[in-house]
Amino acid sequence: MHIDPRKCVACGNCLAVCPVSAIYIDPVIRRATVNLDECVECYACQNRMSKEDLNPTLVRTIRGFFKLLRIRFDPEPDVCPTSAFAPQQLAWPRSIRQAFSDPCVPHESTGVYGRGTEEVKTNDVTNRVGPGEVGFTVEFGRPAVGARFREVQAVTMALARIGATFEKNNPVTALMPDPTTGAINPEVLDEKVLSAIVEVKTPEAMLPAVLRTVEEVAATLNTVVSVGVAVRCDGDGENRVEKALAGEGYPVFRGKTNLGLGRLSNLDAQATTAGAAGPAGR
Amino acid sequence: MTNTLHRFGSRDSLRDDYIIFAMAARGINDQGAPPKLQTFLRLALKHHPINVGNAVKGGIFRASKALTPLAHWRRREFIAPEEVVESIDTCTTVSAVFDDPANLEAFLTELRGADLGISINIAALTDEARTCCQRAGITRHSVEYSLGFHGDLNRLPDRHVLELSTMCGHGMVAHNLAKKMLDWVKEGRRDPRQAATYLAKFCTCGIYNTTRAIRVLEEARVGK
Amino acid sequence: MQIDHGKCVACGNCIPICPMGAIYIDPAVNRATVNLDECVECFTCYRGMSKEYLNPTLVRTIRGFLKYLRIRFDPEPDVCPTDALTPQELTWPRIVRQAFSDPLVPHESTGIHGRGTEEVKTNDVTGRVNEGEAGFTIEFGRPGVGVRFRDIQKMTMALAPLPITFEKKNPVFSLMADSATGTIREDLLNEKVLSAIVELKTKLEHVPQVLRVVEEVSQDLETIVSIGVATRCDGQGDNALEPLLKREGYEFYRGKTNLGLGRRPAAVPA
Amino acid sequence: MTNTLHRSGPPESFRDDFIVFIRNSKGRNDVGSIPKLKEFLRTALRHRPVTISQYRFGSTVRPAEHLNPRIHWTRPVQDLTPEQIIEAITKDHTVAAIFDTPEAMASFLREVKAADWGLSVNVAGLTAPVHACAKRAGIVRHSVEYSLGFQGALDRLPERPVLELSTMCGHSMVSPNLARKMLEWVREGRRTPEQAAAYLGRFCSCGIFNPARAVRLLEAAQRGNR
Repeated sequence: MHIDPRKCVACGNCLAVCPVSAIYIDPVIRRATVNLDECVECYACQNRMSKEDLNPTLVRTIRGFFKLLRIRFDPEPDVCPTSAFAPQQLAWPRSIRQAFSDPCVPHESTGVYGRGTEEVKTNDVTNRVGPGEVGFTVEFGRPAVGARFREVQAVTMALARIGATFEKNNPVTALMPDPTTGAINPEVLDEKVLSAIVEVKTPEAMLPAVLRTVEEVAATLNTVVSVGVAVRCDGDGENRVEKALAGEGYPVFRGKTNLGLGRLSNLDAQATTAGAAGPAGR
Repeated sequence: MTNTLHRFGSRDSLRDDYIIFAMAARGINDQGAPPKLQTFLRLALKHHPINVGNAVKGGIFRASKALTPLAHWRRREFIAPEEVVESIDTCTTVSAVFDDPANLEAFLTELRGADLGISINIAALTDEARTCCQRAGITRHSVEYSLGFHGDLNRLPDRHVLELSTMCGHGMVAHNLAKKMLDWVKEGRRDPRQAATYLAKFCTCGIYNTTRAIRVLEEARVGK
Repeated sequence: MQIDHGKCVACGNCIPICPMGAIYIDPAVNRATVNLDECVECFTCYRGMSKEYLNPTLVRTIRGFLKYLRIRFDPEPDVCPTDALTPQELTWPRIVRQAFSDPLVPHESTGIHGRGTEEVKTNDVTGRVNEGEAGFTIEFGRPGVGVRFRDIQKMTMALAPLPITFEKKNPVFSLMADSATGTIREDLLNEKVLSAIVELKTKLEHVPQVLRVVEEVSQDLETIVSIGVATRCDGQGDNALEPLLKREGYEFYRGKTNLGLGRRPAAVPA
Repeated sequence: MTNTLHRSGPPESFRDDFIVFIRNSKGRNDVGSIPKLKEFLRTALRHRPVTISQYRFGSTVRPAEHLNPRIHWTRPVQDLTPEQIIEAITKDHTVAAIFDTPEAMASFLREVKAADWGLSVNVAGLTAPVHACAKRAGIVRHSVEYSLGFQGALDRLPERPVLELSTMCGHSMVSPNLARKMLEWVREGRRTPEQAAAYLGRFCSCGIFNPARAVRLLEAAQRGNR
């Protein structure tokens, strides 16, 4: 993201709005400035701030006069008074930042739509995670820290070494030239994104090994990792994994519950069966 | 008073933070200590400390009891270090903060020669402190290691805030104030030196390291 | 601490100053108000803020007029414009809050300023911790969280059965109902303080055991615990504690080094 | 898009936070799903949700492109009515309804079960009450994804109340800095908790920010009960 210095009046409203704190008032030019190395192109500033179209010179003059008197305008906190955001055309590999950071943009750069896949949210329809299996979503960079792909790669390579298989229909997997090694395309390793989700599926027996691997590598990273564990429930709505996790001391009180109300309904039965059998790793 | 023991930060973020302090032991060698403490500080002042302090009266950055409204436009940053030295009238703890190990080492060499006979401690990276001692011909006597924070850690703020607020180990520099100053620097409302000065005024012992604070504020300004 | 509502102009400067976050503008009266249950009587607001003595009515009128225009005065952040902070007379048990929170108030039991004893800072003179021994400082509440004695008691009761000795000249020790079981006086359990330090000494071989107990109990506390471990160095400045802590998996690189320059005067026997 | 999975807080802080969302599966049941999504939200409105939303569109609080300067004096706490959100649905993105009591959620789930849209319905929230409410509605849960919380460089995260507020947009569009600024503004009496929750909610592009929980957290943090 760029901020047009001819429009910016240095009100500072956008500073608090930036999830990764990449905007600051440059003391030399006295304008809000984006640290492009840290910016993840999430567009929270551009898309979510409300905008006025005031005259920049007028606003600067008033602000300057107020400053002499040690007073400030007390504005709405989510407003850019002069519509100063000027999104730049993003080229590869920087375009990957927006794909992984702006939830309003599909993953066109990787050919995959959505930030992750449908995970367990449509498990009742896709049967991606079946009985005796565990699906993991290992997420990097959230909440509001950001992650570089170099850090993601540290975990994916470790997971590949213990034999976990990456979900094929996932944007991070799409960045791996050879998913069996977990190595990520070297061109993007320094790119920083707000969030990247790695998805793997394993037999239930591998649950402790995967968790231990993620934890060990996470401890060496300069970002935050959050782990989600998904399982299929039995006919009574119970599952063994919950007790196993609680026994290991994990806080399993919150999560996402799929109620099992979905079913296949598309008329094209051919495409349906192909889709249901196709996904889900391994 | 482990107010210098637990400063938050990575090894790298503590590279310019050396607190040296002198104190006497109650009932053992505290009689006649105030002049020795004054000597300690006067010697320190020859080696460019960035702050000197008296644990009961404060450091060079202090609150004012009666401001005029003009202070909002023009503010005195700190008092003369000699005032801190003069204010020592009891057996207290006095300290000097250095941002450069070379200055500390030079001070140590002189301190060893002065032979004050009261306890001297350095709160800093332990290996750096040890190196400085060795170069000054001193064998360290005891060490206390900081093993960091445990417990309900999600009550702590983020790294930058903690680095600023824990520089007063007494907790007099509020997380909220540190965060406010981080925001003000980001917004260009104050420069890092002014912000560091406001923070230092709340440290009652005068052990606040403004050099490190300025560095943290500058790093945080651009979102590093 | 209390705020004089006759003087306060609700400028809000004291709000971020409070290390406990216990000051807020009460919307009902539009004045800064101290949540006394969370206030630890550290006096940071009273002592740390610079003061002006402006006329409250005048300031309120100006602020009200500016607010109507959506304008605010942009003040120095550490100033109370009307000297509205008013300490209250503290009685037992609340006075314990100040004793443990305000570094400029001496603990009657220690005689030195601050919150603990001299730890190893005068170890070269007192010989409190010897080679082969480890001195622990287990601190609660800092940075910027605070602790109630109820939580401290959980730790002291878990530590008491171990092969350790609590430091007797320590302020928390003086508040124990029974040092053999580690219980603390009943009337203090709900008092909140900025920081309290439990000090104990043990043999080096018991260090891992003590650390394990401290970590386990810490998991259940609603506060922060910081651990310091001290030992005496040998003639080369080396010590056996450092490799031991490394073996236990601790990452540490900062600490307090006593240079050994202190002496006992000849007149005082060792 | 695990944007509802990892909210931060101890169990009791989720007592008023249940996100019920419905979505299709590409190539399996997406044909003709848009009327079902609208029906889902209209049904939800009968059970007093805190708010309703569509992903990538937002909820009843939304940013505006061309404000009039008067807005600084006269900003509404709600920009759109729920019905306007439902009318605006033109794509088959996930839609959600947020409830602040298990009872409201349970009565809604009963209707969801009866409606039988054939799309996937998930609830993000405390797993035990969700399990119980589903049972009461005659639903056996199909799968669960558990949130195991955060690991790694945890010293980069803000303190609890800020994190509780900012993680209510799982996409991290609600900056911790903004959450903290709003906490300060509430404590300084510059804005009410309701106004502050609305500012924060405008940044959540999926509209799953729970304003009721936000108001409660802001009020609790206002007095220093951390």
